[in-house]
Amino acid sequence: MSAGARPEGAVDDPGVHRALGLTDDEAGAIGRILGRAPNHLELAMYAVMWSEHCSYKSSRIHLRRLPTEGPGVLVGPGENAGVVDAGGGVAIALRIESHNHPSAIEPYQGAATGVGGILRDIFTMGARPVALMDPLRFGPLDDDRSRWVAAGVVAGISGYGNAVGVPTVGGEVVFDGCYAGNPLVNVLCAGLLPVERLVLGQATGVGNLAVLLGSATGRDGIGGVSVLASAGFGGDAAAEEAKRPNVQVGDPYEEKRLIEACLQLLDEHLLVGIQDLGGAGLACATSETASRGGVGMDVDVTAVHRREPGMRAWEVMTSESQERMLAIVTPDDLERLLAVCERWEVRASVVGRVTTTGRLRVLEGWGGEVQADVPAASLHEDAPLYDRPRRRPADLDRRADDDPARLPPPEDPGKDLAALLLDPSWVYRQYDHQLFLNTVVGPGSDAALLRLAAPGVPGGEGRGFALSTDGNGSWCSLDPRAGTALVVAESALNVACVGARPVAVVNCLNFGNPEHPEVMWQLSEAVDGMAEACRALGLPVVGGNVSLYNESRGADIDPTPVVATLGLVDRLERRPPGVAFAAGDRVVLVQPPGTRPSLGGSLWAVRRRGHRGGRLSPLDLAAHLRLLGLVTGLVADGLPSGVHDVSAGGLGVALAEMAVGGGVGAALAGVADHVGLFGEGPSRVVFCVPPDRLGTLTQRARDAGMEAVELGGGGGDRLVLDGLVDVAVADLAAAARGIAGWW
Amino acid sequence: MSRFGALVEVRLRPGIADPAGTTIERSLPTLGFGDVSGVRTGKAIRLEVEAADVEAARGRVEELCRRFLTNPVIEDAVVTVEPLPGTVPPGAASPAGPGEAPR
Amino acid sequence: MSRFGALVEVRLRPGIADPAGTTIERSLPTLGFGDVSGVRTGKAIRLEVEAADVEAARGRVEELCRRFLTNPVIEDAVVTVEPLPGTVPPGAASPAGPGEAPR
Amino acid sequence: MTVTVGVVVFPGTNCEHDVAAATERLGASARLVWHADGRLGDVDAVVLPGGFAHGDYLRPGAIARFAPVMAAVETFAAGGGPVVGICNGFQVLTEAHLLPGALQKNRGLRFVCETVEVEVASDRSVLTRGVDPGRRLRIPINHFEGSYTCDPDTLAELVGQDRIALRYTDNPNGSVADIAGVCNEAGNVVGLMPHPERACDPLLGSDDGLVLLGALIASSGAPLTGSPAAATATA
Ligand SMILES: Nc1ncnc2c1ncn2[C@@H]1O[C@H](COP(=O)(O)OP(=O)(O)O)[C@@H](O)[C@H]1O
Ligand SMILES: [Mg+2]
Repeated sequence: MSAGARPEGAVDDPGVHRALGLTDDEAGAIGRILGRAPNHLELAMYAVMWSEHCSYKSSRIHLRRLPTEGPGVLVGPGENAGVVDAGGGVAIALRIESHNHPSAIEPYQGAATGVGGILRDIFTMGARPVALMDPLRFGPLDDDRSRWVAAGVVAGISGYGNAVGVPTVGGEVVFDGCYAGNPLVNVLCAGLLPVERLVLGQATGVGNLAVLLGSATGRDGIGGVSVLASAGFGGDAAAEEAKRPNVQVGDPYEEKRLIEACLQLLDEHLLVGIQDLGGAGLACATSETASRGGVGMDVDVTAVHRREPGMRAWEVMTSESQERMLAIVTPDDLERLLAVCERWEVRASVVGRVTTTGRLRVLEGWGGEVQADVPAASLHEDAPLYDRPRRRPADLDRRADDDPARLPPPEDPGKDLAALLLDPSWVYRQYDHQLFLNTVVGPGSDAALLRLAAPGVPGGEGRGFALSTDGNGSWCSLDPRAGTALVVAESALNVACVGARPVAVVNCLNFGNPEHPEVMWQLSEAVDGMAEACRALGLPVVGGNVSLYNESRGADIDPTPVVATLGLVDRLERRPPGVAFAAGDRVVLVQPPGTRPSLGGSLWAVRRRGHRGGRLSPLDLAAHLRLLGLVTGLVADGLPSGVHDVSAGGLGVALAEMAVGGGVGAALAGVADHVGLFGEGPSRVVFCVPPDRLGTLTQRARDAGMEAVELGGGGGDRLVLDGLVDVAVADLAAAARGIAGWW
Repeated sequence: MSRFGALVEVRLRPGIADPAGTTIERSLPTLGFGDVSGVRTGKAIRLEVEAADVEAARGRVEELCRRFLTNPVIEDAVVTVEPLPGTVPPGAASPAGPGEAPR
Repeated sequence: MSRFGALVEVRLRPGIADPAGTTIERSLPTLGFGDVSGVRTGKAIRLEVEAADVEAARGRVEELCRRFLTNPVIEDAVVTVEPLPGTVPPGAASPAGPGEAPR
Repeated sequence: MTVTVGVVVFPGTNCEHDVAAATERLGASARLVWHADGRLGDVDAVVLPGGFAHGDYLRPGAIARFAPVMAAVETFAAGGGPVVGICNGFQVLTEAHLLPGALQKNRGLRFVCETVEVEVASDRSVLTRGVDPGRRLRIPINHFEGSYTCDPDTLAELVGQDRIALRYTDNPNGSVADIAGVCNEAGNVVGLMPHPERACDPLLGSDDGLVLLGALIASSGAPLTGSPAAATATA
């Protein structure tokens, strides 16, 4: 053994670390950690591990303010996925990620590999992935490039998600000019596991082996995380060209076999630990498992099965080739592990050994030359932490004072209403949303509702879980703090609308360039808004992801925190009512007394008038919490015949969606003007209820401190709002579907 | 103006993973084709173009590749162009007959 | 035994609908390629084969096409084979370099 | 005697548990059969479920048809045993030449997942035996390559021999003659693109699939004497 041998080839040219994206200070810190100048391989490993994407160096100090604990939380942020106890021995693993930058340059593969990555985060925890969601944001579809991006992203999610065999049960599609140069492709995955199968990505047991499973390693995305996720798009053709080789190609078939092989390995108790390879590849997976286990690891780079000849050690260690996992196994179990892998046609190579040293050493063959030797934990724990300057945008007060209520009212509110509808079925029709026979409510409603069941996961019989993803850049750009709180409130309410009790959230913080003080201010405010709302609503944040540098040509996107809420259903006996009117039933708006919707940041103001000013409607979190309980209870008890929360587009859009959803119109009154029609604000739900249950519903609403405003009755084939709107339901449906014509 | 037939082979750029090719290759030994290796998959697109001469035709097809048929991030294209003998009857499948390669 | 490079063009048989080709063709005029027509899409598969001579290599590849690479209900194939210069390093992407067409 | 349904699993198959659950709901017992096994074991019917065997690379079903289990399936089918291919399983059966025709990309060039209406067009298949022709069922489809294609002679034969088991009432993918499912001459081998197992529980929106899977289980349990399948099989 060459223990004690020192890696050769110290780099003393500052050009090298700068090219790798490390600042001079960061390079200096590395030198101090090692007590010597790092060589190229070591620098490359620190560069990817200390990149914004892997280290959260700009956001970490803020994320600490989020509430992360709660009675059901088995695993909070910091692991591959959050895990929530669903009772009965079943747990739910949840995680959301962004793949914004890769999707901007190769939409299909960018989105596809985003799906692949999030799935690995879930089955790394020992969970079987059972549901995907895809909150998406693009530029307007009348732009050729946005259309190309949108169509490619949807095809990529469809191509990967369907083939890997995990249903995509919901998501979002939003079009706004601020995303034209930098689309947002977020992907959420939920998985189910028997609680006792929960594993954490750690290596323990000196002498245990690290086995690399899955695809051969190529030069895919070398330095991808630092290059792609940690820099915006300059609009400079040469720079974009230079990023191109970083695009990776996904292989859902490999991933499917990996899922089955890993779950079988876990069921047969053959693993000490397991970790997916994501950003920063082997460098990350080996150092992370070692440092979590408080051990060291020797890695033989020559043992890594490769796709390309002539790869250098630093390329092997930082490659982001997809569909790979690192399993930690005792030497005694190796043979059985290899047998399971052979059955699933998954390649397996022993690439590492657990050591006592706490160091990550990269060797050229066992006993061969030491190529790198660094403290494993330093790649994570010693990553820099920045409190970047923050500044409230100078134009914010002016924008807040510019109230869109002063805009001239629409001449034909019905026409504006139709123009605001968007039927996303063009998107989700391309997704398998039914696999596993779990999908009680698929895409197209307020939230997805699934049975709490998966192959190999007993204990959830008769119960269910719900998921919703929500974001609103227009609100958050006017007031990131209040806007984010509104987004949390909406997401929880969506889940309640299918009869579920909201229990936890994960989030994806999509922001602009953190080197712009305004962006850091937005991020900080958003975190505070989320923390405040989650605390008040009893929703621990069990995981998240931060995507920065979402900008193009110097313009940052609107701050777009995306929140995903998990809800539980204790008795899943019937299908919830759905977004619909029923003929002959009463239509009732339930809200806290004194609710005042606002046109500030509303869909109507932004989309119909290009106006991005005003103030957001206030949120009373205590009232909202009572509303959540009320709605969950009413739906779970099967009282209403239709239900829909009021969100973007206001009451008008909510009513129109109910009309289109059930194919039944309504004759309604009580909406005074276009502010009442299109104004947005929290804590409002429209119910459709059989006349004989109206009294009960009204009483229960009052008991919860809400007012129940009877708007009229369902029936007919037109949506009529006395004095404002009179449109055929068929015309609304056609307008909503109009979007499909663009693709 | 004359008509030219073109074959565009859209390939994954060298170094880009080709899961389909890898999977096909892995299945070959069981089929008794252990002598076949290095499988890479791509698209073959045949089309006809109206142009003054072969070079102009090739230029048009290459432009089409760049702008539309490939994403240069992961793909490149090999273009072959040949003059078409006379008029091609509408609906004819492709300029070259079966077994005949474009030059 | 020598190594040969082969290009298999898998085409939809004449008369079999090609919605992908039709869709590309329909979008061409708006992209400024009204001079392009007759678009048909297929697959291009490159592979290497070990054989005694070109004819043997071609025979093997044609057999592979018949048994596996095409579905004769809807597809046929055009095979081109050429000797590979020297030994090809393992994992090399494809026999022909970029821009170079097989003959 | 409970009917035992063998559910074939290729690497990349993903509907095997769903098919097993649906058949078990109907009182049958389901057994997963691994593609690399050359034997089916003691089963009364075989289902090739949906998914993406071998990633659907090259063509859906093109690699799977060479799996060792397929020789056993062929023997089982030749003996008159009921064999049903759902979605990807249908694609495998056409590639294996157990059913005529081929499945091409959908006319719209996009994956389609939605519930469609199909009409039982013939009761000659093991999947529709005892079901009144003309009966309409709401069953989900979930495919990219589901546009059934065959040459005019084959189509004439399918029509002439009453072998079109199911037709779409509103063709979602461009299939010739609105074909959603076909069977072999004996009626014991059936392929269909819709997923009956996804429509076996009112909680999920429809239980029309029970009609088809129930027919399969009924024809698997009963001795096939006198049925067209047995007649051909013993001929
Ligand atoms: N990209 C997508 N993928 C899958 N489902 C989607 C997508 N976009 C929207 N949906 C579904 O369409 C429905 C309406 O979405 P949305 O209007 O965002 O709901 P809400 O306003 O209640 O949050 C939801 O069920 C959602 O899951
Ligand atoms: Mg909603």
